[in-house]
Amino acid sequence: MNETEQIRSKAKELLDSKKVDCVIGYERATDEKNARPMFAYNAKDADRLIFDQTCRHNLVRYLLNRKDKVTGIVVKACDSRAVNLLINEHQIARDKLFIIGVACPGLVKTDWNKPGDKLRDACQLCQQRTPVIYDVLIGEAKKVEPPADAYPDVAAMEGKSVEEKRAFWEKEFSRCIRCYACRQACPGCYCSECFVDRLDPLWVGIRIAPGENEMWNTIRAYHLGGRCIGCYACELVCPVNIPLSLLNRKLEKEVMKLFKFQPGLDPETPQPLATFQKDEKLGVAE
Amino acid sequence: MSNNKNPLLPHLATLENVIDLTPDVRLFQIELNDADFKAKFDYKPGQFIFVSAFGTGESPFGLTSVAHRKGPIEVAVRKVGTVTSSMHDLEPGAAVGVRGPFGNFFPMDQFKGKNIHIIGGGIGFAPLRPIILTILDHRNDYGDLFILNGARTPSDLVFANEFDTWAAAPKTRLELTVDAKDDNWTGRVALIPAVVKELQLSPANSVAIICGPPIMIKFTLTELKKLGFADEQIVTTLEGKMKCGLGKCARCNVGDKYVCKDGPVFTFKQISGLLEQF
Amino acid sequence: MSKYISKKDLNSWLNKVRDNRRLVAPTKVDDLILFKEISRVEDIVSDYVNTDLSPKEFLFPPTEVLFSIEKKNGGVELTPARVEKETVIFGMRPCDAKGVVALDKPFLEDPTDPLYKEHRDKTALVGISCLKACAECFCSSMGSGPDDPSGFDIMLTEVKDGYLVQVLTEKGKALLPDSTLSESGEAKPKAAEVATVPAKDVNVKLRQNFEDPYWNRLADRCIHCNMCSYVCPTCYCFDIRDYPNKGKTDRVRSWESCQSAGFTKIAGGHDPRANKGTRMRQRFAHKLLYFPEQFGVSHCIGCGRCVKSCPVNIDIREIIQDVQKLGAKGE
Amino acid sequence: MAIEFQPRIVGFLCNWCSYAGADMAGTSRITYPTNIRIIRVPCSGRVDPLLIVKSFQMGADGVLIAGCHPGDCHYTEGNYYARRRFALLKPFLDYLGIESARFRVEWVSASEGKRWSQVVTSFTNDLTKLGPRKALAPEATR
Repeated sequence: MNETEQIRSKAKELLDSKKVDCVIGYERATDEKNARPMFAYNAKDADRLIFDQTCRHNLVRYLLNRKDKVTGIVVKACDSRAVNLLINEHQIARDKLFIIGVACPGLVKTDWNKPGDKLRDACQLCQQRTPVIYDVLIGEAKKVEPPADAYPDVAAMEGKSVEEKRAFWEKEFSRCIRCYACRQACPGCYCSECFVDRLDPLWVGIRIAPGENEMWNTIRAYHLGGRCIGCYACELVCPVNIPLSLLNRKLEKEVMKLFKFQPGLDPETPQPLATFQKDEKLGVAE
Repeated sequence: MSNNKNPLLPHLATLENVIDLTPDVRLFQIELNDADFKAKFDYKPGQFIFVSAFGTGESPFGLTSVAHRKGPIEVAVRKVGTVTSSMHDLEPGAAVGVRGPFGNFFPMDQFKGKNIHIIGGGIGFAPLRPIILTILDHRNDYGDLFILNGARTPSDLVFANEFDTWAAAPKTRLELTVDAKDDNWTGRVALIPAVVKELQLSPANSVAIICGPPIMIKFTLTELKKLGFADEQIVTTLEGKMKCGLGKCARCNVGDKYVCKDGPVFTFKQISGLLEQF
Repeated sequence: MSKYISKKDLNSWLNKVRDNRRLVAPTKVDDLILFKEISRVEDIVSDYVNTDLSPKEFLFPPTEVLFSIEKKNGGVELTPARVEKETVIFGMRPCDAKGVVALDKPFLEDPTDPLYKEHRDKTALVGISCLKACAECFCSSMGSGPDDPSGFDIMLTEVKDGYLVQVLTEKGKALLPDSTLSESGEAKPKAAEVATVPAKDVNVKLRQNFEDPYWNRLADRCIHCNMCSYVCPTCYCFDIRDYPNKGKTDRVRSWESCQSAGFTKIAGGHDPRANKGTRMRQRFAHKLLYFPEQFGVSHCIGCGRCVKSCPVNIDIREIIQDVQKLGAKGE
Repeated sequence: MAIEFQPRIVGFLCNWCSYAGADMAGTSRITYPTNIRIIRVPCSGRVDPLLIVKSFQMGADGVLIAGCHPGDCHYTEGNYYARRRFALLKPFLDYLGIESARFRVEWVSASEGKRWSQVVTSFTNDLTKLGPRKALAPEATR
């Protein structure tokens, strides 16, 4: 039985036994080639559930709208780290979840109506294809030996001169139309009032202009420092293809270097910026 | 409708006077600078204007004065957001912007000869004051006038300085109520819907005009219906997030009606026909 | 016989336009095709079905100063913004021309928005008819068509090494006088095959089933970013706020979307449309019911951009079909 | 005479140590460059990255954060959190094209008036060498 059949039968079992109120998974999109999120409330819906290498959305974000209901959810390896993040931050309760973990075959770089077969850059660098938290595991991932350099793109960026960096980010951020899809797709972005919605003080105005765009993209990335679990949902939804993972992965690399911490591995370890050691040497004001 | 060629460009005006009505509500008296626009500037009870606090933005406020008294334009502003806070910092003599008048208005002609019940909650009472002033200035055109003004605390009752004149007016009855009293309050302590029920207002040849927080409108409506008021006998003025006042920015619609153009005054017959909740 | 212009003459005409006007045309930006101001005519792409974003930003910019406020000798002086440059938008598809016609309705209706009107008067729309359609196009079901010239000042139709030319307005004639055109007996090529999405009385059905739980189910999936309204050629909701700008203050108008959280929140916190399902319904009710009934023109032009860019595939074609089935017996 | 470039520095000083230190520099007549605009904050831990990035966006050439030495914090742990926060922010700003030399964190106690003036002087000199920072133009580019 392949992943799709196993997910369908598990979902029907959960829905028929009323163990969960609904199962969040993937179904075929209207371009007949890619996958899209779906909510199955009964066995009939569950027949539309699928799983393949175009199931790129991080569904964990939807759990934030269903905090009081028991929900079944299909998670890949990176998505499962988001579950740990939200449990660690007391946003969702473990007992309200039935997690259907799927060993991830690696996702393809796909576009609307143009499915690809080449693995996404993220998945090529991914070191961990098995979910870190689940109630049932479907499929079993082959061992992945970590690539020599986990951050080639970040290193390339760090090597640039100040002017080159300035010019690069100015060009990228000037395309931003501030639709905030990156915020809406991210499991870690759930503030009741985002700093861009604050009017008093007006941190970021409503102008869709370079100054405001730079403020938005910089602070959004920084607010995920030590929290971003690397699912690339933000980069995936950006309509103007801003390389947001280049920002997140720089912070990810620095957090690993400074605090030896990878977000989302378990729900107990406190995040780096939420704790400290009295006599640690971090190269600040020494 | 606004009669200058650029509908989003405000008319310059000067803040003549600022009167504190309650700890967080101020009455702003505004005079338009341009003489002939001022002469042509006519408005009816229920209409609203956009006031600009230059440097912060502009917001819609119900007009609380009446045109026929030829006095300054008056709006009562509660300090809740950025624009209202900037307005509260303004001193008399400051320059402000005015756009409008916008929206439809209370059908005063249809009210003629009828008993009028005015029920206002908190700052919601401000857009109803023009009805009172119009009735008092043309007393014989209208039947009995019943005014119920409610607020959270006694110091939150707006236009307290005019209660005596209203109470003393012919065929006029003024009732006040608060949610919570303070030490020297001797009057009624009850929610507005409860007062409406207690006073058994009669729907005969009557109209009821309600304005206030949506929750108050909802429960007062049920009480009035129980007393026999028909939907077309109940009138209210709705609030919506507005940015233009011209039906252009598509933000204040309730179903297929724009609060700024098709309202803000609606009878409940119209509201029950609306597609969406307000 | 119809008017004709060779590719060579067209290029020299475009160079002339670029010299004394702002020329905007589709060009490649990384792997996107966007309308951009053109400095070199060679950068204009020709092998594209449609651009990723619509030309709306050149008539109703994402951010625009309405007027500036200056404190002067005790008083305040307001200086409305003006549109200086003439612009030619080249390479538009017929559906985007319908988009501009729909955008004209709210802004040019009395009282006219003068800034939009100036953009409109000073911009010429030059389109190219569609010989190829993408899978998401459904313009012919929404009152437009792959070779429908209405809304353009000039429309070109590609033939062997040149274009058939239809000059439709005075503005078009002034831009491209007949003298520069020649005659051609070339037959008009067959327009693109476009998928159809039957949308008859979708507004009536929507009104009848307004409280149907369909919208809440649909909103489950939606992540409520503002993308559909920003890529849509006809969405026109906006926000207005003041900004300090070197001693003066600018009153700025920016795009806003009915999907953003605080869109209808009023002072004091009341928000009539806080529920996600109602926000979802507002988008499609405005597109398929309110606007057509208010302005008599479809507010969806079938360009398929929201279908392509929605991260969770909220597909307006699927919704039009679902809405028509709402309330059907045995559903 | 070409106007010599004067860097604009925004300084966030913690009220208990650094602000008192700067005060002491004043009372003991120790001079230091006036390029710094001092903003008093309760603790270095109060300084939100938003404040720093906003300062750069509004045209600051350099941002200085001064707080109590680790262990002296009036709120016992404010500067510990701040230390981690800025340790992560510094390389990130550099990555975005804001040279890390433009963002300095110093621990200055209430008695180190002299040291405070040296910090400001050296920071001003570094920034003068670095030259002005081209903040992105706020108005629309479309």
